[in-house]
Amino acid sequence: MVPLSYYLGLSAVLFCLGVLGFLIRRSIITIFMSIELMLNAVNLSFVAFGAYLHTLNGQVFVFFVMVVAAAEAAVGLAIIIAVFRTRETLNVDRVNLLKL
Amino acid sequence: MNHNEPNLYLWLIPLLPLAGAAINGLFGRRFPKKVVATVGLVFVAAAFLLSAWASWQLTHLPLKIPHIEEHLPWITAGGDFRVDFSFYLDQLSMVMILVVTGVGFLIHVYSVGYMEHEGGYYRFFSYLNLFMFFMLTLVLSSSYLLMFVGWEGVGLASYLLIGFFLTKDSAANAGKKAFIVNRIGDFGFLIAMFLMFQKFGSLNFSDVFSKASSLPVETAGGVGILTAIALLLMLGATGKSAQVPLYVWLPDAMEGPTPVSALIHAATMVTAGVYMVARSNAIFSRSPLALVVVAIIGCVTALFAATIGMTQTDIKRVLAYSTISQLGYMFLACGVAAYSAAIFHLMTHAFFKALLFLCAGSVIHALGGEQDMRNMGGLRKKIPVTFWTMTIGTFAIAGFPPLAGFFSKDEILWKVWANGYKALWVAAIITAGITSFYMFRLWFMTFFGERREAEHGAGHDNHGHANNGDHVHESPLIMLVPLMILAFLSFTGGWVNIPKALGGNNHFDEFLSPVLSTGTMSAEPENPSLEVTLAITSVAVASVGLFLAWLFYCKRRDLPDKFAAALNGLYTLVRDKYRIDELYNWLFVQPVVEGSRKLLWQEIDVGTIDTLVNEAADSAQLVSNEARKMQSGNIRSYAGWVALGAAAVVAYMIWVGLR
Amino acid sequence: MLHLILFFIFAAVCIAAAINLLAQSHPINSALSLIVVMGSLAVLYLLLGAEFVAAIQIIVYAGAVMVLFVFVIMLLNAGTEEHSGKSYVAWFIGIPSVIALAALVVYSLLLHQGQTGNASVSSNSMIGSVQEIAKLLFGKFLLPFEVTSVLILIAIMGAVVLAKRGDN
Amino acid sequence: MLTYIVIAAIKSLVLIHVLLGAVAYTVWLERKVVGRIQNRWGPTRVGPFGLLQPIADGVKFILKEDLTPPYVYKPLFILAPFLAVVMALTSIAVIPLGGQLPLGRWSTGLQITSTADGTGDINIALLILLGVTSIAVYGIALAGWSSNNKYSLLGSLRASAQMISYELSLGLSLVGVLLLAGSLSLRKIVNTQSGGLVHWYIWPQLIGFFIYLVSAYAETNRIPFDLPEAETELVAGYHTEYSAMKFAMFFMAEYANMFTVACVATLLFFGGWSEPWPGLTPQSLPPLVKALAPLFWFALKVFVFIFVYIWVRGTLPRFRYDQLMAFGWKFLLPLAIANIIITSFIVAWQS
Repeated sequence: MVPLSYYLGLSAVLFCLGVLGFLIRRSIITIFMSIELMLNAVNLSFVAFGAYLHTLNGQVFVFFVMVVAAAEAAVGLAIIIAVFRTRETLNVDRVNLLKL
Repeated sequence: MNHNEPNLYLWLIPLLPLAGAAINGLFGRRFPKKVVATVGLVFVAAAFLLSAWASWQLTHLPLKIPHIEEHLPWITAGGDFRVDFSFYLDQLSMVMILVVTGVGFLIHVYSVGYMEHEGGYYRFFSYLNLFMFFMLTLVLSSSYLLMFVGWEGVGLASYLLIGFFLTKDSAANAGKKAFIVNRIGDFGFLIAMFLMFQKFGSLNFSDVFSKASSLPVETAGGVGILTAIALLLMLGATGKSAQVPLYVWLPDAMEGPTPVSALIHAATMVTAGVYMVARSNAIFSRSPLALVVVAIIGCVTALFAATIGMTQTDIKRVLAYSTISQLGYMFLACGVAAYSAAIFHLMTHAFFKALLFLCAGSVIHALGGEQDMRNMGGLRKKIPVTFWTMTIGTFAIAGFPPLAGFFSKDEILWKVWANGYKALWVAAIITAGITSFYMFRLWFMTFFGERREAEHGAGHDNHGHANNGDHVHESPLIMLVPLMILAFLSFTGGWVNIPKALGGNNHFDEFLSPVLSTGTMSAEPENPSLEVTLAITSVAVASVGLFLAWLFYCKRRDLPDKFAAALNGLYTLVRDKYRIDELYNWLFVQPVVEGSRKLLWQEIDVGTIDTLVNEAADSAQLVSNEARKMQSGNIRSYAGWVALGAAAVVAYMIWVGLR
Repeated sequence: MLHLILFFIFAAVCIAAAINLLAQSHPINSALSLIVVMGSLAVLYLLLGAEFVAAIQIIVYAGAVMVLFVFVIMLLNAGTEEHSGKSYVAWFIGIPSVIALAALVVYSLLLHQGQTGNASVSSNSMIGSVQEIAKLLFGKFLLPFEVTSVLILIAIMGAVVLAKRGDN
Repeated sequence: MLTYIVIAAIKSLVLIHVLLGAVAYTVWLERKVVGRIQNRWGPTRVGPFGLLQPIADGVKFILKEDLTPPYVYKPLFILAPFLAVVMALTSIAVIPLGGQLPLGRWSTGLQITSTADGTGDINIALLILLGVTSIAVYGIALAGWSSNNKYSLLGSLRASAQMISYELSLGLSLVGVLLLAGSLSLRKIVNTQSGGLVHWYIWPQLIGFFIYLVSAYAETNRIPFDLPEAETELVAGYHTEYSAMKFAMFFMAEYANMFTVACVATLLFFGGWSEPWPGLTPQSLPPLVKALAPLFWFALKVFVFIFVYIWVRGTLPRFRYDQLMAFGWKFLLPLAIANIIITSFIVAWQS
């Protein structure tokens, strides 16, 4: 049987990789994917805790996280498209001003 | 509302003019002048008719007096503070609403003609109606607070109307002066209300008066809260009613159109102080000290203003000082607890002073805006109606029987004497003589002798006509009819209160006596022969005034100048209104202005506050200049900070867990 | 034992794919790496007895959200990312912080390892987990569930408004 | 455990081969049927009735030069067809083809993912099916994008948009059946329909079936929804640049998907492997044949469904792209939601 801490450790590593991705990547889309990675990492710990505590609440929570992630992806990608249209770039370092 | 009482629709009386003001104010710009005038007149006329009806009901039905109609709750606070929109009708307020709506209506009618050629016609009528609304609120209110609303409201309307010719600097300044000087008085009124609430727990007239009546009289040794309240109320009254020391705004207020001077600054608003003191007689009667102060202020004002009036050359300013002087009479009456005499004089004064102002307006109108009496003369034939009505007004104010002024002034003089204030009586009788002198001076200078051309240039040009008026013309009928009605009233107005000593029955005093129960001091001895003697004295003094005026300004035209030369210093002092304005300027205005400039502005504002703010801003900028590097706009650096924060939070949590 | 082996296999795949996500310079490779991460996570969910979540993970994340990503990458024809200036904050504050974060979490896990047991399907109690989740969602969590539906609706409208080409 | 794995592996091998064979002969069938519809013969030369044609085609695909155009993004260009075909074949794993198959001492379910005794299967088979279908988009999307060709890209963008859109109504159209059956397990769903024609869910879920049918055609990019590979507009769509075996893989994926879709339709709406009416299978058959009889029924139903596929291809014209999207979002999706609501009310009322 797999100890809970393994899952949590994996979750933490994935989360930190997500943060790292946010820090070192420049493409908006990749940064966005890093965020998704972080969300997934958190989901894993939810499910792991749920299994550990023998409750389904963790899974329900994951469900909600997924809903929010889906909504976020829809809006976020729409924003990315809008940004790309006005600035012709996906490099976040070039998207550092609020006005054009 | 008490359902056993008939509804007199008192709330409509003030609201009708308000409706007129709203209609004219909101839409009047697009109306033709006729419509504006009609709206203005109809609502005031309706208010007058309603007042008359209510008065008839009050006097002829077995109503409970005072008749109080409560409408909406207005302010409720803290459980025991409650002021409603409720109206209060008794004999006193009945007289007041009749005077206000009656004279007010006549002046509205007059204004239709007088303002014909002025700009801002709708604005004028809107303000005038607004004034009526506030004035009626003032006199009909059933509590000091609602009265204060009217009090402030008439101040506002007065301010607006004094500054009606808003492109003229002097008019705008006069408006501001009136407003600011009135603030001082209002300050007293407010403090008085605070004290009243603190002492009586209510501001409603009924509560306050019943509780005040149950308190002992505060004699000189036991001066207490009632005296304080009374004196503070008197401070309010000196502001509103232009008494010493706060009278300075009223002469300047003559910058407004003449009907305004007649309505607001002669007949109605300025008498609000008298009304308020009379209304608060329950409080004043419990404080002899306050009464003495009131009497002295009134007497000093009367004499003081009368002397200034002798030297003025502007026709409206003479009348303005005359108004101040007459108001002083009323306060003198109040001060000797002869409230009904004060109200009586208030009423007759409303008639004849409105008449005089309107006549002066008619003269000015005829001369195309000329206000300087030195440039008038010989108008008797050219404007006969104005002349005759003005004659009635002049004789009335000078106190010749059987005109209105004689009875009211004489009653005051008698009451002063009868209450034992002999010194005040002397001052008052001198004032009466001076009054007679300056009024006839005005009369002679305006209507007799030869027409004197303008030596002093254009003079006051607040009137739309061409200035050099060879074609002096009588005013239109719509201006003359109010003059005639007011002349009639000035003639007969005194007959309602012919003293018993002269075979009358003091009807007016008895009518008012339930409200103005004169309390402790009305125990004057019945002495008809003395009363008659005093009356004859006052008529004689008035005649002397008439004679001197005739001598100086009709017979021997060179005398005034010689006289002035002989008394050069004194004359100049009086002509310059005792330099009170300059004194106030030096005493109050300059220190305030200089203090504001030097201390508040340059030291405190610029030197301290600005410096502090600038320092704060500079330091904030200094910090921000460093801190803003965090807000680089670079998302990745934001993420870096967030990561740092996350690490810190986790570290803290682990540390807490370990502890 | 089989569970442990599977866990290690898929955890390794997961981490490798996540690292690949960061390492790849082309966004589409990153996206595919992320899909692999999600697939591996789905397997881990299955190991944890969370069948429904595993299926949803595939359908929603891998099948919908990531398709959207790939779609946008294609639509914008996003190429390899250009090398612009470095963010010193990200490098010298962010990355040490991340490492510190990871270290702290691992440290705390090690610290509490003795107190935690195994995370696994204990019995058949989870067998009807779809029905159980449905009961929770439509019972205890009904209000949040309905609220998320509104959230989704708003997100749809927002996305439409944002992505719509303006008239000008 | 080991036995289970071995048996599953054997079942997978057998099934993949059967499936690939079926795919090959479906192509033949399609050419024949379309030929008949268009009043021509179709393939006749290779073998009797052209029966050897698929083999010839296969040989051709294998022997042709595998051309990789320049400027393609090579890793994904190679990955894409594999992804497509693997996903298509994976989905068959959870589909139960019949009841139990007694093999001497052992018995096993006619399904790769059945439990060891063959009576049960995984609970969420249908969800896995949907998940695998949704992953299948990547094959097409990546193929078009990696080709570095605008026709390919347009084709793949169309395909992915179309598949995402219709996946919704596809999934929702199945919910009605799930509500009636009360399970996500395909085996249980089939079992609730046993007892003849009248128990099939096509009758109470006629609307659901209609939605499923249309969405399934769109999902598999078949006529009338074959816009991603519309020859007149996009050459050959996402597989324009593909040749030889990679091209064949897309073909296989498409037909395998057709099979999957047909299987799901059979399982959910047509009673799966159960007899059209009870007692149709003669009792006197030997046990092994009797055990295989459900397989026959299943195959027959799938064949009918495939035939309808081809029939439609031969008769209907192609949609315009905006019509396609509007139809999916504005008609099918609301209809599917309404169907779910009505069905759940009826289910709630009956219980």
